[in-house]
Amino acid sequence: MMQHQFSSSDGPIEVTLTRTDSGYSLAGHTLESTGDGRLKIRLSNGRIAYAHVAKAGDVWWVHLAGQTYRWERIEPGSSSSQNEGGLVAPMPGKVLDVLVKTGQEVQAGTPLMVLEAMKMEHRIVAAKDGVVTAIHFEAGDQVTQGAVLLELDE
Amino acid sequence: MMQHQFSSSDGPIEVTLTRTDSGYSLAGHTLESTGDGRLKIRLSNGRIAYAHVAKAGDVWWVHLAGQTYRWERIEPGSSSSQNEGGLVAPMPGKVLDVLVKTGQEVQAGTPLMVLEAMKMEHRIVAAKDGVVTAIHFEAGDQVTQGAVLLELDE
Amino acid sequence: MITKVLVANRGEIACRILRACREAGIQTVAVCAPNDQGTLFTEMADELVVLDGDTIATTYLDQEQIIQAALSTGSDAIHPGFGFLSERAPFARSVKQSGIIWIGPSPEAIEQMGDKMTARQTMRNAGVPVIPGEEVESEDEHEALAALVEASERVGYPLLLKASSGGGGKGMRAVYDPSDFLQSAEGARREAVAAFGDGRIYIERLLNGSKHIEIQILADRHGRTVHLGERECSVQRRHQKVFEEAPGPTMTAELREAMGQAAIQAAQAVSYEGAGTVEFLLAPSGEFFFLEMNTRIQVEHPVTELVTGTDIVREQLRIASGQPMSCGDLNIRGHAIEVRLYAEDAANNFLPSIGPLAVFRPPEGPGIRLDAGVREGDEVTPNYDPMLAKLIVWAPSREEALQRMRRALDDFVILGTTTNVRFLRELCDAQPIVDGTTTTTTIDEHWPNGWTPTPAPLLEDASLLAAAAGETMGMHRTTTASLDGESQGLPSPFSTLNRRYP
Amino acid sequence: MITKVLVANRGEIACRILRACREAGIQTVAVCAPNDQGTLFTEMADELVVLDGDTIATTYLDQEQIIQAALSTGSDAIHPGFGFLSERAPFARSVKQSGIIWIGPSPEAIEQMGDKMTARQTMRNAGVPVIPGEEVESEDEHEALAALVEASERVGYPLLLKASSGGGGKGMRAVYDPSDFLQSAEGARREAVAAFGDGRIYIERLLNGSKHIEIQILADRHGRTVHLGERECSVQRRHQKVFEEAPGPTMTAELREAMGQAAIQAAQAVSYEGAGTVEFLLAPSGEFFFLEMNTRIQVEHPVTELVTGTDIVREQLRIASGQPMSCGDLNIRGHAIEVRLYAEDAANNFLPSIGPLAVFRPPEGPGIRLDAGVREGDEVTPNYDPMLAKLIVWAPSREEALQRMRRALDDFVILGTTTNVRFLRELCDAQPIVDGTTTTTTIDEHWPNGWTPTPAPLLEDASLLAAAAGETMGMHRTTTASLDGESQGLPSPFSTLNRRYP
Repeated sequence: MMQHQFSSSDGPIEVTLTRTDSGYSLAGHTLESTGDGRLKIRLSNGRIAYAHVAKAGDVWWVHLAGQTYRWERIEPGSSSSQNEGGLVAPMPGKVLDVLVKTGQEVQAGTPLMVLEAMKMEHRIVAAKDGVVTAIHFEAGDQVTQGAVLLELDE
Repeated sequence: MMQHQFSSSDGPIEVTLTRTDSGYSLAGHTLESTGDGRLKIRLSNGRIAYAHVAKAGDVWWVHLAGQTYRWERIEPGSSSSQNEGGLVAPMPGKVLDVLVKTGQEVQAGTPLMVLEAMKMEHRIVAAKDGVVTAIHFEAGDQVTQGAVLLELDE
Repeated sequence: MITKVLVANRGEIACRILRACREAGIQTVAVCAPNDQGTLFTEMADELVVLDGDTIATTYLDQEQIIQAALSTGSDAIHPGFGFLSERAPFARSVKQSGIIWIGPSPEAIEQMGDKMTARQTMRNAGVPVIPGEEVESEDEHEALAALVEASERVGYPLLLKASSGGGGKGMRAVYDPSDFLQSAEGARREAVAAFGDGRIYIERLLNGSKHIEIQILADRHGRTVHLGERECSVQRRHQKVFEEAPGPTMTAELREAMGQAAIQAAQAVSYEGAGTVEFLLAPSGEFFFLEMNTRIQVEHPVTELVTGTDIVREQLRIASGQPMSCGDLNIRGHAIEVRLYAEDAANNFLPSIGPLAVFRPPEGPGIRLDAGVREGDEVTPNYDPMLAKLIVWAPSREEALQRMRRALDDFVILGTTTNVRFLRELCDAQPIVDGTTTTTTIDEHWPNGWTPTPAPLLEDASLLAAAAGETMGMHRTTTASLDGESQGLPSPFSTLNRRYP
Repeated sequence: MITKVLVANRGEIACRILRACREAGIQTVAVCAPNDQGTLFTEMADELVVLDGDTIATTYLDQEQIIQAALSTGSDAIHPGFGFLSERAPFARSVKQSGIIWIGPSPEAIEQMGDKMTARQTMRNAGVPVIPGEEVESEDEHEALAALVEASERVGYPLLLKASSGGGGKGMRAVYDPSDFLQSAEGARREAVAAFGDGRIYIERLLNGSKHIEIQILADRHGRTVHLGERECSVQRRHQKVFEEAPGPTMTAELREAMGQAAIQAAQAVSYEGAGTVEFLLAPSGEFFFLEMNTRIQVEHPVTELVTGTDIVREQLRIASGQPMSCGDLNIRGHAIEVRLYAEDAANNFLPSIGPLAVFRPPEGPGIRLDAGVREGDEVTPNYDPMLAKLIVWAPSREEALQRMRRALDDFVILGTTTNVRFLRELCDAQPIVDGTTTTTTIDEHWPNGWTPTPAPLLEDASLLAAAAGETMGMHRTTTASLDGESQGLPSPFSTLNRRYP
């Protein structure tokens, strides 16, 4: 399960991708990579379309069937999304250490997990006080960007 | 000084590049990278030309001013080139250890240097008996592919 | 004979001219401002002179420096393209005085046509109909405004204010109500002074519901002045053309001949040489009125080339060399449409936009021509005009050309910078475009509250899937091999963007 | 009316037809062999049916499977393109019997023209001149060869052996000396049996010094049969066309009219419908002789489209729908040249080559059309014809078209697979091409010992610099981000190649 947040004029949009055998799906559309930088999408109406994507700054640009969309991504590490409950991996990497246990009470600022990515260590820190309700990975696991690492309840 | 060997119908061609402020030179032509995958060449006659290059297998393909050239590279680690005197780096990397000294007699198979590249260690080994006449790098140095690491005389 | 041309321009028109010269076996010199180094046109010339300066005035408008560049490179001709120095008579004169061939009309013809008032007088004398109107000239702002108010009463409403030495919509205001007049006149004068250093304002009657029709002219030194038929360029947003076609969808053979002859008279009245365009307003009544003459090649020349089978830039080179033009009798065939691709936010009042052209993939297929000044990986900067390219299609009929344009715009992929490509695509479905009944106010009437894209919820959802999957798969990140141990970007559409991680 | 077309072909002609349908608002279905999945044309259709089979015979030539695909997708028409099933009368008949519109002539017309002998007889009856020659038909190889030797004496030398149901140079041999005859005849018969399952051989007098001129025909159900002028396709290597142009450089209006009328007679003799081509040999004497009729769209149709201002595929769709064709009177303007880009080693007897299209950057600019079936990143495999694309240019004159073609070929960048692009470029400088005096033996005469590229030592040295610098800078290596922790290639021209290090 991969979560991402994008901003829109109607407020943040939360996108939760479902992993399929060969790619991802959302709202009845399924997607796989073509290997040449495009994404092949089977729309929910059965049509096939090829998306070109590029990221510039925090914005994902998507061209699809004559339409061009810009989606500004809200960083998972930013305060607005960290309060949503699930704590998601800010980048793909490897879990080096899990510093808390299920049921443990934590305070804002408590380190929860250590992630290694881009040859650097990153500490995943609680943004608010709460209780750890679930831990989805253990040390040594590979995680994708956007993967929900653990869950925190107020 | 970077050496590469390419094969041609007239036998191997040895190419020794000279490093310039912004690129490389050879036979009066100078070259720099454009940053978009092409190479900008000032030909010895003063004209500017842009080369597209790509490597497929061991062959470098070069398009330049309407001509397309194929240059099959002879691997520096292969026996044919290792006998030329200089031992060149088979890939860019970092010198981890120098195992011999200038003047030292070595036998074919003696490890001379340890190189780290592509996250792996590679031992540079003497291909024949001889005497180390020069060592161009020390531990910790970065080396380019084709850089002459040390020299061996029979 | 011309053997080496210096192109005193940039972007897509410089590319167009440089390619034509190369095909003609003529050597080329490009000049560029320092901030244009590495852009497409600078690589197309045999030689490049980087001008010294950091503003347009000290580079592309620096007459002295450009003539010096021509002399020092041994260029025997200068092609000015459009904009910049193309209609500056003193520049044309200096070029000729330096012993260099000027690829364009004489300085005198530029002067006579460059000034709207003189042009009107010349046209009236040549028997070409002109719109009711008059010019106001005064150094003093207060006096000028008073005179403008007086003149407005004689011309009548609605009216149009234009900078006398203007172009490109600058210093232009439409006024429908006398109570708005003063504010509009002040604004127009301010823009005119700022843009052209010339505060003269011309007032003319605004002919609403009219079509903007222009006639392409070619004249050589061997006694031949011909017209290449019309272009209709009615579709404009903020007085900037955006959709141009040839032939005009409502044109008749008789009207074409009448307008063509009027244009030839206009050209002959100033002993015109080379390529030029005579612009007319075509009123609903069928009457047409002279607007102005552009004494240079025009942005929209490709539609004329495609329907008449000519190469206007090659003809310019021939004419300037003293050769007769090569084109034969007028032979209009099929239909061509050009749209101008701007880096602008059409949904936000056409505000210019900037950014990287992270992906720039033009459409492919028969009957499609792209005159571009950019390529994938370029950065759109605020330094120059936001026009990135012109997309032109040709097809046997207008209906097929519109179908082809729709397909081409759907296939045009540009990511990283906001462009008007979707606006252009939806424009192709607007009823006045489909019917060919466009006028200069079509866009304002069709989208009275401004344009916003028609929603496509299915695709919007799917695009979110693509963005989220792209993020998950890390499609924006790539680490690359080293140059002498240093980290160095490799060619990838993504590597030139940014890396979010420290 | 046609609402959904299944395109029973692949590569560039499938792309050409699919784009035309899309512009016409017609839905499309592509069919492909499993090893063609992911190639360009398969992405252009609204629907894709992957055929079941691993040979050409069990996929693109599987009539039953293709008709089933049309029926199951609700296609109301089939466009066969060229090659494959395009000239198989039984297929055309089955398509029609299945209630599907066949975009092409009637099965009877295909039969009458598909067999060279019947075609010659039909033409003779229609008063169209044919070359002296005769056909030999025998199941038994020994008998057939004996009959061929006899016939060869009647026809005279030099002569040409051709497979009766052949095409594309297969089963074709030129024989100049009787002592070579037997070996050539055996070879021709062997190839004919292998390629077409039909050992009939046709012998005709070889008219050396002749031009290959063909006339494009269109015929609709509303009583109109017109010709669209000629193409000259004399320039061939191993009986494969490689350089085609329109109009013919030595053509006169009178000869065009005579050949055009002969072609119309040929078409009318078989009640032809749709697009077709009548091929002639034009002898130095000015006499012309019927060669054969191709009852389908042809590879080189774009040069005719560009000089006549027609869209032949759109006309095919109209005609098959029962509508009148839309093209008007013949109006030939300017000059068009097409070259065929093959994956082959021109310096090594035109041997086909394979490999990745690591870089594939077509030339840009006005007057250039590319009909391609591939794109950057594709792999050229030995499975299909080595033609990658057709590069077509148009210009107002032949001289300008040749100039444009030279520039376009110089700018065409293809790396990773050997192509004939440099051969084509040097062909543009060959004197018979420059003069327009090409004949069917031009290439053999101009390069009697085979073609080798003209050396360019300066560029060769500079290319070594580029290769060595590329290696030093590691331009071929890139490591990439991960998909769910697994290492995964990212889009880069280099990442699809190989990585030499373990």
